[in-house]
Amino acid sequence: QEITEFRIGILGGENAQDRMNNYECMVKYTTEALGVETKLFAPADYNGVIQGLLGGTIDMAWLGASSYAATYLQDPEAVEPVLVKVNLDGSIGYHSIGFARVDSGIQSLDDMEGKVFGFGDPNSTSGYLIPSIEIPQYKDGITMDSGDYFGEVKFTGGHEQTIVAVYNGDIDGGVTWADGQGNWEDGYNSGALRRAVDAGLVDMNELQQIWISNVIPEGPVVLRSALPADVKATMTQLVDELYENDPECAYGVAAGDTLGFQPVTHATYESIVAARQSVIGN
Amino acid sequence: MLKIDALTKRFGDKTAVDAANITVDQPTMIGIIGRSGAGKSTLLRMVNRLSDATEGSITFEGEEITSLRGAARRDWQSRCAMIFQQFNLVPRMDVVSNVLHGTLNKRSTLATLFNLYPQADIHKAIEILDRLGIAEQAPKRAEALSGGQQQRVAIARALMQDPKIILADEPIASLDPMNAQVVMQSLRDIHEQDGRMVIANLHTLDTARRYCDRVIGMRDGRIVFDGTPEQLTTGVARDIYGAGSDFSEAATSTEIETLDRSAAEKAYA
Amino acid sequence: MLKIDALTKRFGDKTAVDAANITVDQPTMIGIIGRSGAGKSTLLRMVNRLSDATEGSITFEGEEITSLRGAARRDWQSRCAMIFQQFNLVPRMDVVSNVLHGTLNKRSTLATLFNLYPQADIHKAIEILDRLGIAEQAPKRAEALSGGQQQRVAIARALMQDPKIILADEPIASLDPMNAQVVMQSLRDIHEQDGRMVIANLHTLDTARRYCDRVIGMRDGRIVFDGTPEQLTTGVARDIYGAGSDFSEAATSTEIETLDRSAAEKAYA
Amino acid sequence: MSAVDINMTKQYADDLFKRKRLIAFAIPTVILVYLTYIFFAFDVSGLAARANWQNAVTLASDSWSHKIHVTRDNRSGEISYAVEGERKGEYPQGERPDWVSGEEIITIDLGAGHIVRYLPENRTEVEIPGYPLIEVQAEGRTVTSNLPADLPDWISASSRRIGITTPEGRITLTGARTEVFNYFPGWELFWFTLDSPYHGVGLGQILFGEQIDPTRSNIAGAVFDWWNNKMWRHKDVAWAICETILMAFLGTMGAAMIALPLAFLAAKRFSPIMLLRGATRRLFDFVRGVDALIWTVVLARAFGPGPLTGALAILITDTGTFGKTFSEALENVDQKQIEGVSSTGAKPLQRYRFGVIPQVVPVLLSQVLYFLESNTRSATIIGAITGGGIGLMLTQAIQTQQNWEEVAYYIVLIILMVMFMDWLSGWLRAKLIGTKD
Amino acid sequence: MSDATMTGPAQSVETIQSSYLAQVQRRRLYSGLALLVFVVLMASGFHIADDRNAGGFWDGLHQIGDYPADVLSEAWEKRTELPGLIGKYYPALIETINIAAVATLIGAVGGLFLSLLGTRGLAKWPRLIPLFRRISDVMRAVPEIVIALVLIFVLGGGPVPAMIAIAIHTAGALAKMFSEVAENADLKSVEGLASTGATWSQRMLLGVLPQVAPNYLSYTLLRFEINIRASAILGFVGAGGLGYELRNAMAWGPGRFDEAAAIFILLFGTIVFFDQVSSRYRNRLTEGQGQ
Ligand SMILES: Nc1ncnc2c1ncn2[C@@H]1O[C@H](COP(=O)(O)OP(=O)(O)OP(=O)(O)O)[C@@H](O)[C@H]1O
Ligand SMILES: Nc1ncnc2c1ncn2[C@@H]1O[C@H](COP(=O)(O)OP(=O)(O)OP(=O)(O)O)[C@@H](O)[C@H]1O
Ligand SMILES: [Mg+2]
Ligand SMILES: [Mg+2]
Repeated sequence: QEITEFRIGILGGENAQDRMNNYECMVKYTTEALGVETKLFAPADYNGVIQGLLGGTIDMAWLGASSYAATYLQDPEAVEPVLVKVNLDGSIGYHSIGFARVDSGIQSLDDMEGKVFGFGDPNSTSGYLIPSIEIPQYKDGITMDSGDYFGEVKFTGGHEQTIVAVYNGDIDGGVTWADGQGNWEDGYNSGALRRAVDAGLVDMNELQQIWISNVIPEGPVVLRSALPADVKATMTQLVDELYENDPECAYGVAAGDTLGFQPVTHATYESIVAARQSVIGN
Repeated sequence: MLKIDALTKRFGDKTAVDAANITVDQPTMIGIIGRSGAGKSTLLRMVNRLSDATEGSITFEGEEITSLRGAARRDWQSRCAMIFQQFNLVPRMDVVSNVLHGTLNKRSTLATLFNLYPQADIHKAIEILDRLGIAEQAPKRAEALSGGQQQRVAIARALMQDPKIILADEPIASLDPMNAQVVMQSLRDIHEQDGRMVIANLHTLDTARRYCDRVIGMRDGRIVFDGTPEQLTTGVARDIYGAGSDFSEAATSTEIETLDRSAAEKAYA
Repeated sequence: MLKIDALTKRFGDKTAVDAANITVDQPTMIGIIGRSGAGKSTLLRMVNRLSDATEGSITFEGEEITSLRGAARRDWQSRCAMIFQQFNLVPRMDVVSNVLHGTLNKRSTLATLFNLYPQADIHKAIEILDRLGIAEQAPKRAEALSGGQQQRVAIARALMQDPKIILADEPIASLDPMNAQVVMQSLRDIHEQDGRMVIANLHTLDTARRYCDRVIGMRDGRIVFDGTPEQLTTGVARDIYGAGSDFSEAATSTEIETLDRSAAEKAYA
Repeated sequence: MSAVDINMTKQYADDLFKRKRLIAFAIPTVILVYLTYIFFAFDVSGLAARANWQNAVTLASDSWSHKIHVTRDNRSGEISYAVEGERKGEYPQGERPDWVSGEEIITIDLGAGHIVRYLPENRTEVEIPGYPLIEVQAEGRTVTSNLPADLPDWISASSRRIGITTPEGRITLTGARTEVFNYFPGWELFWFTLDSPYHGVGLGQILFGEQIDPTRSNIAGAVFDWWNNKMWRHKDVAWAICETILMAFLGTMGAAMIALPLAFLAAKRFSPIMLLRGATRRLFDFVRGVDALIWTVVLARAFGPGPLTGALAILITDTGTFGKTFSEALENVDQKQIEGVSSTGAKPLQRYRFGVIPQVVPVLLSQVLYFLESNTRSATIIGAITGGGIGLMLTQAIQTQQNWEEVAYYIVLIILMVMFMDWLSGWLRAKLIGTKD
Repeated sequence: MSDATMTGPAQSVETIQSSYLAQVQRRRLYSGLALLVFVVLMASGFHIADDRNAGGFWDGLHQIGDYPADVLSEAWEKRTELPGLIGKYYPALIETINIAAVATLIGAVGGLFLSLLGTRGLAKWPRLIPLFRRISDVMRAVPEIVIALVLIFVLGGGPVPAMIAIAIHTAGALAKMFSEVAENADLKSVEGLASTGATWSQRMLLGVLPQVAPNYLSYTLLRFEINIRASAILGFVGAGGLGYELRNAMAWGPGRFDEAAAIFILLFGTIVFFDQVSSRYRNRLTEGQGQ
């Protein structure tokens, strides 16, 4: 069994332009390792990558946990998780953060009653799946149905959009992801808030945290199951050793400081799959 | 009353009207004759201010006309009605509305938009139509009328303006002899009964002779004749039309008998 | 040569051609006259097999025509050229291409689809155009030509088929008298010089009289007259046209002098 | 006319005008009512409140200017200079902008007397004319300053972060770092990034001057560096534009080629079998009704992201549109020409070729060319969904909400691209059909 | 050449033959070349697109039905819920239609003014004709998505940015079509009105609009049809309405495919419905003209 090209999908939404550039070293290594042409694809949203993996038009991608669950639920045979990113402190998780404007007077979810609440992308783990399960557990009477506890529940389309929407006052509160380490004023050490601060998009003085989730496992790097075994092995090894061989490249691929990747299996994500199934139903 | 002084109009190189001088002291019915391209239409259009003069001036009752702009110009146009060869009505609208267009200058656009004409105006329009003998046509669309009827609607529109001067640019050129007669008679009546000045471009000598008090002849943009119909001899006419001795007056005639004769002649030619 | 036997065509209830019998022994120039709706076009269309006969038969040199199908029918059509009142050319193509359409039946489909004609055919087409006096128009688009020229292109297309019979359905009806004369003369020449049979529907008596050897009169689908031009008296003509005693031959005429006369008459009317 | 008659006519005219007035009032009233409904349904009043004009200003000024960041990392004390604060725009080691001076004390001159000084031990001084000197000290996570309690609206301050916005530039101070943004007009690094030897070199010198990079000739090197510019990525942009045009071209032409034979099946003249005709027409209606948007979604699963998917989506929808218009054109063909050709004994194919095609070609061609232009616009949007072409680049650049100069660049390119296609299709139309038909 | 034949002495048949043959050769060469260029463009274009696509054309062809099959089978399983879902998304549909309707309305008014101001013989300021023409060219060239995305940034999400974006494009597109009609309008009645001292707006209102109204209406209806599609697709990239719901429903994937199906049905039905209605009205409008 031979392959003629190798296609890597990049989750869009967060400046895929730069990601494309960041992945260029990865393309070089892959081409060397596999001896076939390597291409990058950045579909417009999470679903684009999911569909690509399901349709067999994308061979490898770094998914979010919920996106992986979506893929798994549609076709358990389609992809297999191989690696997961390790944070600087050795953990493999992050948090979903609920936040609102300081001047809105919203201190916690209690104040959000009747207000407009914003999710990100429906396939996002921290931007939709986890908060939609954990927020109703905050206290009795909270549901995520629009017009029930919250005045309205919206999808902004992505993390960046959520942050800007809250900052602009389009919505009263929203959720996004962060590692939960470091300072709130900096937008934590990494995550969507930090990127927004770095970009000069928001002033964290004007925002405050109103909710934080339990730890969410980082999404896996997945390979399409139908790939030849040797290709899978080569690629797994390549990504696994990327940090050791070229930290600069690993920084780009992992979108931030990392200790590299470690192997992972489907078992890690079973709870997420169950969660997704319970929220969306199947 | 009306004084046209060295009025000139140039289109590029071409001088369409060349230093025309006309003085009119009292309401008169004036016919302007001349062959095609002589500058008759251009002259009338300058008087109505549909086009600007290149040089010279027009003065009406002491008021300088040529320099009017914007609202003042439109006000002058409302006092100086114009009738066209092709009637220039709004064909898809009914006759009364077309007549009421004569009052547009007095109405705001908004009022026009909502058809807010005072009832008095509507009644007046119908009375004018009645005077011209076409009151029955009032509710019809203009395009449904015969040429002669349409021209009378145009005259009605002119009367609706209650103008001091009526300009008519070959008002009967697209009409058959029967209708031509009706239309010319209407203009003459208006002149006589209301005492309005009428200036009509005519392309036939006999019409000018028959209906006008004064005839002006133009050739190549210049006024080459200005006098009473009696002074308009065949020699003068030859001069105006720039024709040789083969010039036959009948060729420019539209009177009913003359026409038939000439058509028959042409058919045999 | 050509034998038409009890040929009938019905459209629903309407019998357009009613048991027509015509026998032609040698190449003749035949004119068919009759008023509008008499069935002239329908008859010719059946002969060319553009439409099917309801009953009866057509035989040409012993061959039964009415029953031909598919390729055999097309082969017959290629031997029996047709000229139409509206020329029926392809207006966006050049004149020579239009003439070359006369060879479509003989050439392979594939080559013609790409406009690939043998050089000999192209030369012949231009020679035919020259014979008809319009060789200079060869490279122009058909739509750029005058009506008379277009009809001559249609004749050229017919000649290109090298046909035994030329059918012409009111070939001069949309032409002015000058062009009508040129076109009829061309058809006559073709008949005389090439010895081809020509059958032409004509809507005027005098054309039929002047150019044809034999005239057939139709009325309401039936053949009511078949004879020489001399036999075609005014009485017979009245009968064919179903006209009363007010029938004047000039009314159907297109000859140049007659026309002028009638126009003059009309002008006096 | 008698007095009675004329009064009747007057009465009639009055009624006529009443009716006309009613209509004249009714139409605007209906529209007004509808717009009022929309005003509330779209929450336009709320919109005015929600609209963020600051964003509009940022967008407008960013789209024609760039900023240079001078950043001090308060932990390491390291100072970096970068265009737009991006890694790709960093000044090479040892270089810095000429409005920055000093070694121990870094003085940043923002112009018009606005001066920022990075002092040792994470202290910062900001000098703004007409305002007392601002002194800030960063310690660990907090910042302390001499700012009074009531602040002008261009300063925001808390114990953790201070932000100062002036017309000359922006300053943010947090415990972790101190940053100054200095704004300049123009698109910096549009030609060459800072690491290229050709940066800041005039055109004349590149063309005629002596060799700058010993390994490459000036022109080849300059073109290469420009083409591979990391900030503006001209190569990717060019490819994206080509991809977009390609989608439109393949989609439109493919659709025309498929629709033409099918249109014969749908035209009454040429397709005597009612059932077949009806089926073809319903097929056209179906693919057109489903719309490119949904086709894009359906096809993305089968073909994955990329220009082919977009092209196929356009192709399928337009097959329906073309099928409909082509078959209408075919039904309006002039029978005379067909008959003329048939009368010579032409075979069926020849009849279509000479009797039908010459008549319909101008209509079809102008349709196709018109769609080529409008599909270029569609391809921009479809690309944003399927992941291909300039549309994706634009949407993503907008999503980052900071690279407005890139957004402006893409917008200009897209407009030029569409205008070019408009011109091209008009030119082709004139060439192939003749200017006016 | 045609000049020569007109004026010069009659040419001999031979020269005509040879010059015609030369012309035919040339034409064959040109059309052959054009065909070749076209075929090469199509083939290489397809090849490039295929190459730059994630999945190949031939590999993907057999799974073209996968996604619809997934959606339809799930929708079929839950068919009893479909009517309820259609009801649930009905407001989104109304929003999409409203966006299209308002945009068409505003765009048509804008297009009307641009066309009148940019048409020779009608323009209020004849010297500014090129300016208004360029304005409408640019408005026509800007894809809706560009304006919509920028406006979403400034105004926040919702229907208004999409509405403005579509209205701007509509104004440009209609201005072009309108001015083609207006160019052929009969100016006699305009002049007649001018001679009575009517203002520009009165001349346009009474002299031009009655003439061009049927064509303008017909074009506006056609545009409405197009705008419904545009508004749906803009929803997909961030503005509100049915497109937004469709994108979310699709993102959820299995489990909510019944929702996707309901939205598909709504969208399809709406497009077909307005398409049919508007084409019937358009035919009637332009027919009335012939009489
Ligand atoms: N808009 C224009 N641009 C250029 N030349 C013009 C224009 N209008 C008129 N002319 C020229 O001015 C000359 C006078 O034209 P005008 O229409 O006044 O003649 P006329 O006496 O009314 O003739 P007719 O009997 O044909 O109406 C003509 O030579 C005409 O070609
Ligand atoms: N396709 C058709 N379907 C129904 N009736 C037809 C058809 N073609 C001709 N007819 C009828 O057959 C009759 C004869 O028509 P035909 O065209 O042969 O007359 P014609 O003598 O050529 O008249 P014209 O001088 O008007 O061309 C007419 O009454 C016509 O209405
Ligand atoms: Mg004149
Ligand atoms: Mg006939």
